[in-house]
Amino acid sequence: MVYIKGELDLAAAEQFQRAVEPLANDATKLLVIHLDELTYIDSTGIGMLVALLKTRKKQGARFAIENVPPKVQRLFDLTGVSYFFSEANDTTERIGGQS
Amino acid sequence: MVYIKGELDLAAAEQFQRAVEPLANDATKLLVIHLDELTYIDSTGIGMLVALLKTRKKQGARFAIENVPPKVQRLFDLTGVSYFFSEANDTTERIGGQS
Amino acid sequence: MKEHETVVQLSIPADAQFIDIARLTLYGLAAKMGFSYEEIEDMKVAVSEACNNAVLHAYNGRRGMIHLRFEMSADALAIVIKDEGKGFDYKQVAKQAAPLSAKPIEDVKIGGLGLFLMEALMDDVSVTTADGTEVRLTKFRHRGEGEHAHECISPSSVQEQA
Amino acid sequence: MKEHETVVQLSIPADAQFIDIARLTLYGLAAKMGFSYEEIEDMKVAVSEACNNAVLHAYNGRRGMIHLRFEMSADALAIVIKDEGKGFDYKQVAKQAAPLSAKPIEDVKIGGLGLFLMEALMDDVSVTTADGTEVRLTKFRHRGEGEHAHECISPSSVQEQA
Ligand SMILES: Nc1ncnc2c1ncn2[C@@H]1O[C@H](COP(=O)(O)OP(=O)(O)O)[C@@H](O)[C@H]1O
Ligand SMILES: Nc1ncnc2c1ncn2[C@@H]1O[C@H](COP(=O)(O)OP(=O)(O)O)[C@@H](O)[C@H]1O
Repeated sequence: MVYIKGELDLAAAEQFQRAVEPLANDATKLLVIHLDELTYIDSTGIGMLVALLKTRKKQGARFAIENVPPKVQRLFDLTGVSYFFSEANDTTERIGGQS
Repeated sequence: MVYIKGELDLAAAEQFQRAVEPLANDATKLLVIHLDELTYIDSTGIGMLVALLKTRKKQGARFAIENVPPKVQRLFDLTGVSYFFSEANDTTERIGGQS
Repeated sequence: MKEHETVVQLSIPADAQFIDIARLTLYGLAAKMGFSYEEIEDMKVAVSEACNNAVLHAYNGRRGMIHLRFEMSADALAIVIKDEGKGFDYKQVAKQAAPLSAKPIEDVKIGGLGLFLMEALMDDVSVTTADGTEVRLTKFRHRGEGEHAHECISPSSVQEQA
Repeated sequence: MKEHETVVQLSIPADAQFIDIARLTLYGLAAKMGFSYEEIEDMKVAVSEACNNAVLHAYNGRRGMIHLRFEMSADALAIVIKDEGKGFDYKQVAKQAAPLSAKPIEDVKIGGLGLFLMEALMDDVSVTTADGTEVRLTKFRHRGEGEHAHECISPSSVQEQA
């Protein structure tokens, strides 16, 4: 489980990649990203989450995004990524991931 | 009793004067200024409080400043107004003001 | 500068570290003008997208600045985000500004969402690429009356209790 | 501009309503540089005092701007607050910059605390009145090492829990 706190923007990109990469590459474990405390996201952050999803999918590894604040959800909806994230969450649940 | 919330700066000066003037001129009542929720003050705000104190003193009216946050107290000390304010508070207590 | 317009300007290095400073200033001004929380959040993202682009695409890794100009009028806040970088073919790029479509995730290309989000989140977007890039983002105030930008808020409040 | 110096600039109308925008920007930059809460509060007051003076004394009621320049270096944050107003005799005024003395309250003159507070709250204050007024306020970083301004904070944090 990964909790993202604060702003997931261009300034935070490197730190995020560094923190998440080792977890992303471990296909044996379920990866859940919690967004409760995310105060800001833009296309940079959304791009990073989509990239993460692609990595996980390619490995056939489980991935879910949870506790999305309303203003973040709104941007997910606008940009069309909600579709992919909810699909990933469904799959993860189907194969028995628990948060 | 008057509670000052937010910033007591140049931008707030007019609003402060308008709100406090009628109370300042009523010498029969004790005037207590509560600063718990004051987030910012500078020389403008300090000047307004000193002016208020002078008005009250001239009328022989009771006046006290209470619940001063540490960072505000620091500015009161630096500028030398603490002396006048604590004197006013003492006088007010001596003549039996209750907060 | 138009009549009845109040202007604030901010220049920051074209470096990701400083984009949050642009957001802070935007927040302060938009709150002063009485925009809602949602409107302010929308503007924050749009302005950041324009800044992100200046950081990522304008200067090819060389040092440069981003100049922001906040134009406050009775009926709108316009934010102009300008760099002195290499510019780009806006007409061409604008055609591709769209959300991700529902295709298999493997085929989804990341990126290209910035201009789309600006369009989606602001009331008006215009881009000039004559001398670097200048993005102009406008949000109208949905209040009807033509009152002055200044009159609506004071940062402080005095509460009396008898 | 010196080497290893990062500069942010902000221009606001010389109007009391906008001084909080200067404080917001100052806060964002000083926090990024790792200054303590107390140091930031001190700088907020000092910068506001300089802005207050530009609003009150520089333009004689005419419209004008205040230009702020934030110079971030490894060892200090300097804030230059400039107006294009009428200037004043700094040497003369500086002599009178002092806290209120313990005389009867009836004799206390209100005012004249601005320059005193700037001196008291900053590590260095210099004033030039050649073409309007330019106040330069400096706060040193008490950290010893000469590390870069950027390295110390990232606004975001990622927390893992296995
Ligand atoms: N300020 C700019 N300077 C140079 N090129 C830019 C600028 N802004 C946008 N562009 C170009 O427009 C393209 C699309 O931008 P955008 O929609 O924000 O998506 P993204 O930045 O993710 O590629 C960029 O890839 C870039 O080539
Ligand atoms: N930016 C300025 N432009 C013109 N005069 C100024 C400026 N700053 C300060 N002064 C002059 O210096 C005096 C002292 O300033 P200060 O110590 O801040 O106290 P105050 O502003 O309360 O008078 C002011 O009264 C004014 O005459």
